[in-house]
Amino acid sequence: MSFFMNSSANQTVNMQNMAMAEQELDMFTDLFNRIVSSCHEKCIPKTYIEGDLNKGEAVCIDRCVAKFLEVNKSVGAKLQQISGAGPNA
Amino acid sequence: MSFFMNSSANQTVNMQNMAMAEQELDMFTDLFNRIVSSCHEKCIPKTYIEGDLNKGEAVCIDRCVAKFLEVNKSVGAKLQQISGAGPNA
Amino acid sequence: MSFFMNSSANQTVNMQNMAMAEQELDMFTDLFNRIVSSCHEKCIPKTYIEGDLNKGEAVCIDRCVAKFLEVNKSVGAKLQQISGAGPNA
Amino acid sequence: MDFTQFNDAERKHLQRMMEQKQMSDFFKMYNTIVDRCFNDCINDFTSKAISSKEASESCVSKCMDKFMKHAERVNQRYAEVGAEMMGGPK
Amino acid sequence: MDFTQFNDAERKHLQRMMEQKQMSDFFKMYNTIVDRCFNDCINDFTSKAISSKEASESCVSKCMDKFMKHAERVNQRYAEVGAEMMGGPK
Amino acid sequence: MDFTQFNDAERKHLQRMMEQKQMSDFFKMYNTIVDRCFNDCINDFTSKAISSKEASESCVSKCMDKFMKHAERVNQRYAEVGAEMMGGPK
Repeated sequence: MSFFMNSSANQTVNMQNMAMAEQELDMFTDLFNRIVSSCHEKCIPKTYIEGDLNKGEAVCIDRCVAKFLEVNKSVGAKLQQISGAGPNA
Repeated sequence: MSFFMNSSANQTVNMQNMAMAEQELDMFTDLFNRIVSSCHEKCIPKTYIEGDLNKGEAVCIDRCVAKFLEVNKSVGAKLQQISGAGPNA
Repeated sequence: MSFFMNSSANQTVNMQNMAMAEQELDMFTDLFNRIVSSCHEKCIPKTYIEGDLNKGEAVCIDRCVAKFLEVNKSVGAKLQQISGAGPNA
Repeated sequence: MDFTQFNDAERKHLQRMMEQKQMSDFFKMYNTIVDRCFNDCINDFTSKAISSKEASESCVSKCMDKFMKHAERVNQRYAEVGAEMMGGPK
Repeated sequence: MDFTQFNDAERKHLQRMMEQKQMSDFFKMYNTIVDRCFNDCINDFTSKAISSKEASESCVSKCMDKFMKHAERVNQRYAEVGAEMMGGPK
Repeated sequence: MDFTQFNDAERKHLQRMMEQKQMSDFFKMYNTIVDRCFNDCINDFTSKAISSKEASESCVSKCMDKFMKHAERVNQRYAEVGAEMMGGPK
């Protein structure tokens, strides 16, 4: 029921895998949006004196993204340790 | 158009009811996530001295959930009173 | 593949256009929800002395919506200028 | 959105879609009100008995009334200003 | 939700849907924990070397543990109080 | 995501899905910028005439420029660090 034949290629499309791939993709998009939002909060002052990123902001963003992904990694490791089946991050 | 026959059981699946059930389910999930977020904000200090919930936090969470659901109930009652057709909460 | 015949009217439904229309609709709903939230934050004090909007709040809301949509307009203009293909807002 | 670009079948399709979204939009607004009024009105978790029950209920009740009037007003302005700004006369 | 209103085929349909949502709910909760613990624990971006790495890791680790216990407890109360409040005995 | 696990038909399916998501992601980012720059720049609702129109427009304009450069930089780092961290060499 969750398989169908692709007429052009005669290959089956596993709809369940497609749904899982879509959810994984959505998770990465959600993660990206959260990083954009959190690092904007942490690194960009709300007084907009110039439209460009200055040196300090740029450096802050780089570290912020790296640290966010590190937290992501340790949470992932712990969740996998607990549940035995976390996302493969 | 929004009905189809289930081959195994010869029962019709009312797709419109399925869509409504899905929306109701999504609403309860959204409600749960909001309670988790709001009660974390209200009950858990941002200084993480220990990984366990202490007595005070646990009690706060219990009351927080109860009070959140009470607010949910009174809003629901009022909405039903106004619109005559709120969600069955 | 993304077209199908509508049995009643013998008209084709372009599913890709339908998906785009749905996304556009979702965008306007999201925009509306953000205005409700932002203008509530800016115009409604958290001390609820009365259930009605007073004059000051009402005026604030009117200006808030207008200014929000103006920001929406200038961001849209700039995005279109940059990408050459922003949303038609 | 400019509906004149769609044929009858497509318009019917879109209308069904919008009807379905209406309910989920209602649910979302409902949860938003609960969330907002809980967070603005309920800040005392020291007692189980909702000691100041009347007070908090009254706050919740006013908060809810005000939120709905607020959203209603935003909706009016959104329709007016939005129509003027985005669509404009053709 | 009252499942007695649905026939077998519909229940099967709903169950499949709920299984699929479980994974996306898990993903969402996972990102929520990361977001929350990052924002509560990581506030120093002056050095590239995570100078206070141990300290921040320890904060993140405790934050994560606490969040999960928190969500678990909310889930228990939500089930209890919610059942009592919304459904009630039939 | 490891695309080698999918066959051609599936890859085509996923690509179509990603193309469709691109537009909704764009819309979401667009609304996020408007929301952020409105909230950071517009705080005066005492006059109807946008008295400080030039000033606020300039703030909105800079806010928008900066946000896009910010998101672009996050995107670069996300791709680099993420690839390094999550995928790693096989």
